[in-house]
Amino acid sequence: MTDPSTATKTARPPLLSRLGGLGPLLGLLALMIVATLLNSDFLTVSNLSNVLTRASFIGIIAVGATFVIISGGIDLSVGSMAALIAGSMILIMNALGGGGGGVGIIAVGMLCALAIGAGAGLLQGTFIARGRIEPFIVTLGTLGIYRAVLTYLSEGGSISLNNTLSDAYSPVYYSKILGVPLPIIVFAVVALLGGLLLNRTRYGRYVQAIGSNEQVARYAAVDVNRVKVITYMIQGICVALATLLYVPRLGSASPSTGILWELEAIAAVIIGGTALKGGSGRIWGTVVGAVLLLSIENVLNLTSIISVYLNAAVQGVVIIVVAFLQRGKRS
Amino acid sequence: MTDPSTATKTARPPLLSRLGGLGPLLGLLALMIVATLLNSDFLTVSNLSNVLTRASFIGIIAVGATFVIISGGIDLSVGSMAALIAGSMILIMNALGGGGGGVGIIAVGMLCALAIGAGAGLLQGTFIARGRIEPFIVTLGTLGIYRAVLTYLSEGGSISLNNTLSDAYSPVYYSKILGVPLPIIVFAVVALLGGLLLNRTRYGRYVQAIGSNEQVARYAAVDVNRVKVITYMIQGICVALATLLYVPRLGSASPSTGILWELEAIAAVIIGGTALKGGSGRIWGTVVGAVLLLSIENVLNLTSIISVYLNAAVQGVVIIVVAFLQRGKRS
Amino acid sequence: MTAVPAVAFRTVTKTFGPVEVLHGVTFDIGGAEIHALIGENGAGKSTLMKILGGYQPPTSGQILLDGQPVTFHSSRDAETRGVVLIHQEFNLADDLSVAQNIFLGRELGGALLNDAEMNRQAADALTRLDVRLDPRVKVKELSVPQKQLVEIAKALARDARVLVMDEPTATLTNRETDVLFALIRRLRGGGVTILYISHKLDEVQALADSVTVLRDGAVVFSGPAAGKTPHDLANLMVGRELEDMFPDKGQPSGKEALHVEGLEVPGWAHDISFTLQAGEVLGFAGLVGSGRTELFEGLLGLRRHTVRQVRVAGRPTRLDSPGRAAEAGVVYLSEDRKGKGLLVEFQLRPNLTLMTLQEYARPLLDTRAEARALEQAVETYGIRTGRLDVPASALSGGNQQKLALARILEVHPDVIVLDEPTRGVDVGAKREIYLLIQALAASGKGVIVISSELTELLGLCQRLLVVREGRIVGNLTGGELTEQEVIQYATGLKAHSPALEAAPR
Amino acid sequence: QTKQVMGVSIPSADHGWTGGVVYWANETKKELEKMYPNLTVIVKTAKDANEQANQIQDMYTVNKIGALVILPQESAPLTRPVANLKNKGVFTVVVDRALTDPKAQDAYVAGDNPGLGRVSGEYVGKTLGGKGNVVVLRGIATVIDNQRVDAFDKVMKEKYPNIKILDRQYANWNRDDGFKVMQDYLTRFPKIDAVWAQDDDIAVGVLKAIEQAGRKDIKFVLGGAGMKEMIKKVQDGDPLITADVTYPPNMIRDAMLLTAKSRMTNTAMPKTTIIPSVLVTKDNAAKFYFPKSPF
Ligand SMILES: Nc1ncnc2c1ncn2[C@@H]1O[C@H](COP(=O)(O)OP(=O)(O)OP(=O)(O)O)[C@@H](O)[C@H]1O
Ligand SMILES: Nc1ncnc2c1ncn2[C@@H]1O[C@H](COP(=O)(O)OP(=O)(O)OP(=O)(O)O)[C@@H](O)[C@H]1O
Ligand SMILES: O[C@@H]1[C@@H](O)[C@H](O)OC[C@H]1O
Ligand SMILES: [Mg+2]
Ligand SMILES: [Mg+2]
Repeated sequence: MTDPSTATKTARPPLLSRLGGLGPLLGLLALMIVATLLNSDFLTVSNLSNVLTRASFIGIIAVGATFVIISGGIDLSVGSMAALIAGSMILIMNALGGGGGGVGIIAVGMLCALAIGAGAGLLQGTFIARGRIEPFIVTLGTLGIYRAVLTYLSEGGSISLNNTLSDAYSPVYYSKILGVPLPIIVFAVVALLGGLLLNRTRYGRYVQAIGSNEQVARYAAVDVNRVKVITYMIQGICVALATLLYVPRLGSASPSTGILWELEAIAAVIIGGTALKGGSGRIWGTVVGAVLLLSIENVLNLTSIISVYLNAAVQGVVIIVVAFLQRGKRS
Repeated sequence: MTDPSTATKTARPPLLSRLGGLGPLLGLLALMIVATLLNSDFLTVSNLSNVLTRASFIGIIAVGATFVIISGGIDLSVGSMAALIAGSMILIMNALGGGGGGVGIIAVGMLCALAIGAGAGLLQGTFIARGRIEPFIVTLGTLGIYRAVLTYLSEGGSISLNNTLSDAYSPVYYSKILGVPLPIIVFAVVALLGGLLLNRTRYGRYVQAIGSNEQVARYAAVDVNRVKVITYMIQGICVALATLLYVPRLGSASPSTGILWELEAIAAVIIGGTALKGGSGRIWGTVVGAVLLLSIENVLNLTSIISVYLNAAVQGVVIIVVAFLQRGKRS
Repeated sequence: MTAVPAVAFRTVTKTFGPVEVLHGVTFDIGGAEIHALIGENGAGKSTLMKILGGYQPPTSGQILLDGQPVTFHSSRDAETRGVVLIHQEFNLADDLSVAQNIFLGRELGGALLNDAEMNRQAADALTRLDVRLDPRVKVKELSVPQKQLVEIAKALARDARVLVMDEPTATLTNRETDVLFALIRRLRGGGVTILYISHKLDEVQALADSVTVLRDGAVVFSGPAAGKTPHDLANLMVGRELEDMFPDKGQPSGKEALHVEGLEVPGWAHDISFTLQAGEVLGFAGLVGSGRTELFEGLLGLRRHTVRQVRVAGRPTRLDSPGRAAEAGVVYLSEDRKGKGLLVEFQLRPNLTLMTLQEYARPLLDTRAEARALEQAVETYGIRTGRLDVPASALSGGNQQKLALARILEVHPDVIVLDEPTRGVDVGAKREIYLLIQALAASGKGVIVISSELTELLGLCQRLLVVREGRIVGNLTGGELTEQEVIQYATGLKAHSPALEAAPR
Repeated sequence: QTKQVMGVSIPSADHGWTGGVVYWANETKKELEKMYPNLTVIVKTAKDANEQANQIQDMYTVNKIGALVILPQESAPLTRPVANLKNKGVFTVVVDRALTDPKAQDAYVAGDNPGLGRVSGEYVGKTLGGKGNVVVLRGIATVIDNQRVDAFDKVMKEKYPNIKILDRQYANWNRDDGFKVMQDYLTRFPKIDAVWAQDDDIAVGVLKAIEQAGRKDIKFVLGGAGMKEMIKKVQDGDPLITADVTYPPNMIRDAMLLTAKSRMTNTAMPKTTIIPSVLVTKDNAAKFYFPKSPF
């Protein structure tokens, strides 16, 4: 041991724990190796680009969830919020388009989607921060409410975009820029902005402080309520963004749209190394977590070594194993 | 200030905060009044006994969940664990009975169910306590695994108890003692035992201590790992008990058995006033929470004032309102 | 004082529920002076300072800054008026880095934060305290004294006109304390008014220009510090004549109570061997960070460790976990009261009985018996509290410490390891703890005391082991028990051969 | 004849009926691979529409399927993904839940949802003699459910105006929900003549609730889809289960057989094949009883 007066050695975390931090990445790597052994087509550009495109939905939602979880909260409503946003957006666009419609209408629809997402987040955030109700309860409640409203709007069936609009909108999902599908680009941008927001802005700092110790944050004159409300709004906006990509792909919304997405999003966040109790976390981990989850599904589709009945079991085993690779050290 | 040395006089906490503690009960009362106004049949003995009987399943599971949550954990797997236990139990009894069978075989089936529940809890608890993996991830994983195994066992269909056994077993659900359905009695006993365990035993004290500050508990010579493992085992046993009552009701299990029970159970716990972050909680609150949740459903079925599409919205609003009535005071 | 006082309290009262803890406190503090605030545990010092810092509103009364009445609705309000408080209990977010904590709420930079600059300034603030600490390290990785230093640096980084320090040196050793004092004097020179709370009365004497004594929530003295000896101050605090601080030392019995051989705590302690006799009070001295805490955490299985042999009362034993240790009769009081010592959200009763629940399980817990035990402990250890059914967090710092001590003694152990046992404890209570320690030793128990207060170690212990860089480098008895001697070993100017404890039987 | 890969994408076995679909798909895979040695059949299940869209993409990109048989989780969201595959030259056959744009499919093997509602309505109306109180337990809020309930309602309105539909609640094609909803109906309505449960899983719960309450006013319970346990009851002359209306999960088998035949023999496949929903009574029950199927 060094002399305490020259004790800069506490400086960097030891190698092992830094490797532990890479757990999800190692997990993803291991999975990719197994996948390639099982089916060499896994590593093709087209397959990887499919997987990443899909990971964009959950991934973008999970970026928002990372903020919520770091702040010490949780949002169970994201899946049904997505369904409600998709449904409302389609209804609005169809109504404006009157059977036809063009880019302008799509832009209006997109703005409405973002506004609904932000509004829903504002509502939930306000209940949680100012109403001081457990986030679990508030968002479990809104989960039911959003889905019910959508069911009401769709009269139990589904809401579909009219054909003209559907064609005009589809490039948002299907087109590529420099060979990279647009959803991947949006995902990357959201993740980068998320990382910046979390690590390089006041807001991000406050989110971490609140999750770590709300009292300390209050004492430091952080406007805790405001930060929390903003956090749920960011989650809402992320859900809306994901929905903007979802609608041109599947073109409709129904009472079963987005069911259980909340679990997937939260799982991506936690596999990525953010602790459920809040305080600290990382966006890149969430991105890896989302890609990992979608890769498992992909691998299961590519191979037929186990009974289809057991798909969920394989997913379960893999996420436990990955989490094990990067579990916290005992203090 | 009073003389510190004569400091034994204990004023009671102020009335308001004690009322706040009664929030869920007030919520339930309000709901019952509304329900009776909407349909006078609500208050009939037979309807109340239906509601309480149904609340027994979720209620018994939620008693276990109360321990898990107070300890600072979470168990998402309870619904699919229930399905797996139900399925395995039926298969075992059918196999032993060989088309027929009697009380002895049912007793064996029940013991197997309890053993599977305890075993599943042991497994999860070990991963969580000794493997140091986030409970959210472990139980999300086992959620998938248990349900997949059941689906595999049932080949996607349902597993039904043979008729002889079904007749022999059905009194466990349908019979009454002094006019009270057996499930309600079991529920009451489980809740009482749970309350005793939580508030009047060493184990219960340790659970609370761990949830409040794990590090302090460790330094105070509490065997934290053991207590945690026991907690997940208790949860498993509660799930098994609930399943023992569930199987004789319909005599079958299928891949849709127990879906989303975890959310209902956790909601019951939290509506009952236990904080998701752990450290303290109360069993009676959980009981009220479970009854309240099931009453909402019941009221919705008994009336038709709003569109069926909006049922979930009503549930959502009610749980948020109840949670609001008993939210924590700002520190 | 003719000039307008920098800070003036006017009949400030504060009640918590039915209990009034401050009764019309009135006194003045001049500008650019070091004003000490002393009083017994629970006298209301921290409460008064929290009111000044804007963390709590007074129930009635007023505070004047430079003659102007002020009302603070939050700590932010107070800070804009230049009033900054260093909390007695740490007020740091564990998951944030040192620099992030120091700048929390007042980050530098525009839309994007300027972390480089904040790290630099944080490093500066730490350097002013002579602390070498990477500002990027997360606070949860720090030791208790390091956290205290960060807490101080945090306050220094805000430009304070009135700086309130609530027991800043409770966890520091002389070296850090000296650095801090130099700094405080420099600040005074720069026109800052300093309010200084401490239970270390010699410090008060050395540092303060004036002093205010609180007793049971009321001012009993406020005036110049000159001419007041620590003894005078102590008498003012407790309101009666205090006898000698340290009771007589007893004699070790010669029977072995605890024997440790070849203990390794990777990264912290190496080849540790020592023997504690029944009836002995054995001190562990060393600089902050020398590894004493970790040594004993390792011994009790709270950290990874290996050991050749452990004997308790002559019987080879494996301690391995705090549970086994307690069964073997060995208990440890942590230096980290808030993080490892007390369940602050729990009431006093479950806190007291946490380690001895088996005694109340019949098989259901007998809560009445627990309550009786609490009443007994409150009496025995002089725990001062308005009510018994409050959470531990409502106790003053010193009283929390007494509660933590009471808990481990409930176990009726044979070997008692006390890590900073009098941290934050007032003189009166300190003396009670010293009496208690000697009584325990006299009743045949072995007591180990780890302390950053050399006077305490020298006054209590029959023998001192000095730890440096994780090794035992000195074994001092009799005439060697002087400050000089200890410091020479602790800083490496002198060293014994490591074999010194190998065969002492 | 060159090698052919046929992808089969179906909902995962999350309740009885889909369990039947998975069973029949796996059985038919074996049957077909024996029948056509050059044919590889890949059966995959998906838990929701989104995953199913991903899945058929994977089948195309990686497994290089030439033909796709899909029973969509939902119609609307899978329309575009299926169309994409068709545009890339995959022969697409849609089963049960019609896409919103028929151009997206080469052929359609249809379960008759409106038919199920209509046949059920006719049976209820006729058996009650045009008069009485009926409660309805719906499935999950979906297009299928709407089609069935709308057709049922239409029959009632047009042909049996004196039958009163007391209430329609969702029971989510789930036994437990069927039990709960029926219990509450029994509390709420003192006189119920018949129950339309829309699905046999729901009917299982309904029967238990009636049995428990000991109510004698209910003359019969009509389920739907042809679960083997229910068909058995009809066959055995159960007093409450007097009939059933088919909606056979083995329609997936029909679709797979037709598709394979058309692909392997290069013949055209009928544009639309409707598997009618028929009434099962004691007389014809034996024809619809498949004891080996899980459903
Ligand atoms: N939140 C609270 N609720 C109830 N009582 C409280 C609360 N905070 C402080 N007290 C009580 O107020 C009194 C004064 O406490 P305070 O912390 O100011 O003492 P102190 O002089 O700082 O003591 P120490 O030297 O031990 O730090 C104590 O009796 C304490 O129990
Ligand atoms: N003033 C300081 N400046 C720099 N580093 C310090 C200082 N004080 C402590 N440290 C570092 O903090 C770490 C742990 O200190 P800690 O107080 O926990 O050690 P300890 O062994 O418990 O000390 P003690 O022997 O006083 O109990 C060590 O790495 C030490 O080098
Ligand atoms: O799952 C549904 C089944 O339960 C119903 O009976 O028929 C249509 C199916 O899609
Ligand atoms: Mg204090
Ligand atoms: Mg120490």
